[in-house]
Amino acid sequence: MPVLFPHGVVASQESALIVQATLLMLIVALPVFFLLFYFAWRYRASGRGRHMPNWSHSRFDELIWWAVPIEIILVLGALTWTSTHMLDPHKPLSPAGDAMVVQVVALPWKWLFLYPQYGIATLNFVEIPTQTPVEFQITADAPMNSFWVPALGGQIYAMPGMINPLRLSADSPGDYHGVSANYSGAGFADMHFNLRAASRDDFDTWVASVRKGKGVLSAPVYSALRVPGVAATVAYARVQRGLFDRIVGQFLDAGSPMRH
Amino acid sequence: MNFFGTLSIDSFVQTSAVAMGAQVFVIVAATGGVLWLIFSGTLDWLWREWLTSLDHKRIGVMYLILAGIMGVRGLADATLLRTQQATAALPSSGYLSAEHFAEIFSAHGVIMIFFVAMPLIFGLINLVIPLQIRSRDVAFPFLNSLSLWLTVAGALLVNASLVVGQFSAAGWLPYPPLSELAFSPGVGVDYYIWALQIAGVASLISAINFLTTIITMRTHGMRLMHMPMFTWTTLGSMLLVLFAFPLLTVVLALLFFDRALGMHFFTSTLGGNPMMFVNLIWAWGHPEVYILVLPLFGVFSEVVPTFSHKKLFGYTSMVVATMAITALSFLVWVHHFFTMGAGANVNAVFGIATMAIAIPTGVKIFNWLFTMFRGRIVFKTPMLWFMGFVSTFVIGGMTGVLLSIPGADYQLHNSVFLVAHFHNMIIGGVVFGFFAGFTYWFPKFAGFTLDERLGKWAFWLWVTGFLVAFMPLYALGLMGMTRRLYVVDPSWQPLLIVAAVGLAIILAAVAVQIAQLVVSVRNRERLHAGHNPWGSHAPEWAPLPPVDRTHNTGVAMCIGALAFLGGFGMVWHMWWLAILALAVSAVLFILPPFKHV
Amino acid sequence: MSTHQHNHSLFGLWLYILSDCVLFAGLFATFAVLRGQTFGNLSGSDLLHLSTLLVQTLVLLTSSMIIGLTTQAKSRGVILFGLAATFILGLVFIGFEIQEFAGLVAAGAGPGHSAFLSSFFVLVGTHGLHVAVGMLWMLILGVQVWLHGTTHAFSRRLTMLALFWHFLDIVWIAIFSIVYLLSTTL
Amino acid sequence: MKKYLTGFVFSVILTLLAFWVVWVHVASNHAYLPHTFMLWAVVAFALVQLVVQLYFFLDIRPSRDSHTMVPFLLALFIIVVVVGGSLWIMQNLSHSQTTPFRGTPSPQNDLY
Repeated sequence: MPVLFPHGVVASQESALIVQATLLMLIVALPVFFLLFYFAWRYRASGRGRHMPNWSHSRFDELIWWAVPIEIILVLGALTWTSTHMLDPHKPLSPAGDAMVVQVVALPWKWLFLYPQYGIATLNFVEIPTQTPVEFQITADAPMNSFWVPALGGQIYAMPGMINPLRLSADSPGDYHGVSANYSGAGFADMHFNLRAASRDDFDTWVASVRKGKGVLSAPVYSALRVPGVAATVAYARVQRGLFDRIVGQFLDAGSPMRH
Repeated sequence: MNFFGTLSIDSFVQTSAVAMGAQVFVIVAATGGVLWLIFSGTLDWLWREWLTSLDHKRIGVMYLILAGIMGVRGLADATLLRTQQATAALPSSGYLSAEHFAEIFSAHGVIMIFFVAMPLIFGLINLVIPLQIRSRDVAFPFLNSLSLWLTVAGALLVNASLVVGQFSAAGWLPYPPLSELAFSPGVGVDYYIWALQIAGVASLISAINFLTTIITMRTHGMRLMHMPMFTWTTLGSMLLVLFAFPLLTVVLALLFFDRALGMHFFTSTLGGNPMMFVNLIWAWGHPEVYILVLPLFGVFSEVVPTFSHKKLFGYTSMVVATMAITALSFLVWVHHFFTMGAGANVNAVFGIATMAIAIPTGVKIFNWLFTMFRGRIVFKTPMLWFMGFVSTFVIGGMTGVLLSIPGADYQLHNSVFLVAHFHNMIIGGVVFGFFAGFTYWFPKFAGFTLDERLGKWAFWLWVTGFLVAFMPLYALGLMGMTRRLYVVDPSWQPLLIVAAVGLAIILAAVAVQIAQLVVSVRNRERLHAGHNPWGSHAPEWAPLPPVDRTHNTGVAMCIGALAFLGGFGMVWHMWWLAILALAVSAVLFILPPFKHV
Repeated sequence: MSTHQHNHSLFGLWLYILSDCVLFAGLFATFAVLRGQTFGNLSGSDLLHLSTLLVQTLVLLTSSMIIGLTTQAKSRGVILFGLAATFILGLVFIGFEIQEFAGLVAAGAGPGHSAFLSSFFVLVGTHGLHVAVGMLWMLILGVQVWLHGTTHAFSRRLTMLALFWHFLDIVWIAIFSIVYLLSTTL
Repeated sequence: MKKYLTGFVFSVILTLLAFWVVWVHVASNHAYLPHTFMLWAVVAFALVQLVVQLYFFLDIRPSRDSHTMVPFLLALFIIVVVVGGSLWIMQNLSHSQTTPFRGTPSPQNDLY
């Protein structure tokens, strides 16, 4: 259960939130269960419970069950407000701004990862260093998808013409399952990838080995990727300059004042 | 300009064996049914007594029959989905193709919401509301019949897609750009649009009808604060229909303009904004959930006092809670797309608003519990359904609150945890509530009660089946399984097999319910019930003066048939057919006032 | 028909109109979101022709007043005259709109050319369609009063039509202000 | 009779005022009247005219029966929520997601 037993700081906070909220709700839910079955047993027709057919309102009692849920929701609401701001996927994990950037493109039906700081790219798998905040900049050249690595933290939608940032970080080395969570057509079920978190040294070695490779992500290669279909994993040693910007920009209006 | 639009002989060709089977089944069942009607001589009786009837009770029954038939279709779809997922653990890919699987899950959702759940509540409302407020009929009997037949037309369009062309494969709410022409070039999404557009208009007309009925036709002396709870919750639900369905109409129309007229509302090109679709459709979609569940809350407020032999506890609180839910349900729609990337303020505000709905809902539950307190509870099946409802609904409510916390939702959204949650609410709330109401009010209309023993069997099977089918999905969601997968990871297979067994138990429950109906009808002498078998004090149980027969008209059914043809014309771009159907319907609609000025 | 029926229909229509307001709200929201997405084609300020718009607005406003006055009239002749006048003004209004739309399409600025144009055509067009339906209703009522004179049922229907027509004028206030006049602030 | 004429006269005046403001603005080549002033003026005139027509043409006034007023107020509430909510949400969505090349020329795609 990667959601409840996570491997990343964001996912850990999210799972703690799930547990906290569940415990809070049990304050109301358990009495409901208890009262339901207790009353059902106690006041069954053949039972000995008192019968008061016309007892139909009590201002005091009603006040209690308006007040108790209101208070719990107030607490949950406060928890929601703070946790939503804390877990805002757009918020940098570390204030220094030293995050590693991975640009993600959801394609029909594959995931393309570009590493602008290293000039390399990968298809259908991604590698990141552990203990490092990573900023995924997510877009799509396809119908809406959702980028989700349950072990590291919550998802965000991948949409054409938008860059949706998602900040994650991995605690320990390992292979984590990543998927698209939003249905995007026939090949959707195949739209998953492996995220490998490696120690800084292993990661650097990996980058160097990719750079030694031959594959180049040029415009024609990218065009071929846009054709709907499933693909294997590929590593590209070089990437055509400005590719990501143009992938996003193709959907935007150059002259429109709405563009930010 | 082609006479048949985009329709050609190829449109009838289905690609897979399962799809072909469905096609043949629909054709055989439809022709068989029609032939049987003609040759058994029942057609005339059916036409006179039922199809043309404007009597709210008969219209109610016909809604329930429609829901029953479509329910079988929806369950068949569910069976295909569950068996596919249980068998398609990689490297096996099951027996359904990805496209076909997508069509089935789309159809399952659409059918269950629009053509099962909605007709179920409209059926109950039709049967009970006029009796509860003790009026002769609804305010506009003709429009009532029209609503029914438009709903039927929508349902037929969905089924027509089994025979000609295919249904939408973009989910029950077809998010663009996937649902745009570029990615869904077939007619599937168009079938979806027109089936819902027609059924949506029907719902809107019904809402106007019942609101007018409840507001202006209550019996002398029944003030608002004297209305039975079912009438109150229906009032809330119909207000939601009135104000939410226009948004569905808008969003579907805009999607159709994109697809058919090359406009750019939700395309990703030329400035269209797919997120606006998501925003607008959920502004309808969230109230829709409460449209479905509110009337059933009303049912429980009738059932619990009756079987506890006690007055409903906290009537005023109940009314306040109902109206609070009605208003709040319009303030929460963003929780369906927290993960689309809005800022923390937007997400937090809508998350907190969502949780706030738990307050009036919780109050309702406590009021029901304290109606049981110091009562004399008799556990007839309607009361059992109530027990089942509270037990399951509380679980669903808790998972719902979890999903409404954006931080948690990032991890739960679009997983099968979400699927488990909404089935939890719809089955535990709407379906169980309907069964409670159906069993409770059945003797009022049939003159005899339903068989208790089989009813209890059905209840236990349903509850067990529900738990076995959906609890595993909560766990699978936490394991990272997303919804709508036609092939699955092998590690998920054991729990998916359990879920499939759960569905089998539910199917057994449905079989028992059908048997219950048959057995009860056969034993109706023994099950004969007086005019008030449960000893209820609610107004609908008091004997009514005999109603003078309302006059019949086939016009509504004709307009329904024309709506089907018009929708079919729209789907296949046979514009002449659509225009003709609209024009003839307009004439049919306009003419009657000329007759009795 | 009893006064009871009167209340039903009028109340039912009132509910329908309120529901229709929400429909327009959806279209306005869409327009507001998409109005900057012009993609090099015409923008809102290009569509603003103050004099035509003013004439169009005053025509619809006048027609709204006339139909209101018509509901107060008793004689068949006056009612027929009122209906005819409203109808003609509605026709003039629709005429302006068709002329505008046709001009835009001819100039290569049809509804398929940008998200802004899509939302403009559909919002304004939906209002125009409502006006057309109102005119059809007027035509029907005109025939009825011509054939049967003023009955109780007729005056109920006339009141309902007037209510509908006033509603269309109110929607138009929002359209000329938001869609047209405010386009200069973009 | 009188209420229609009063409503009409008021509406005409309000319409003319709104047009006049815009006309001054446009004719002066956007020199006269600042944008924001014009925006609020047009909105204000529209709102007042809305109230005028509701009052004089549709007879919507606080003293009306609750059957008419309650659904009306509910509709008003929902319109505000749907339009306001949609604008807030959509604005927020496009602001919190960045798009590249601020100010750079059009990426006319030489990509494919």
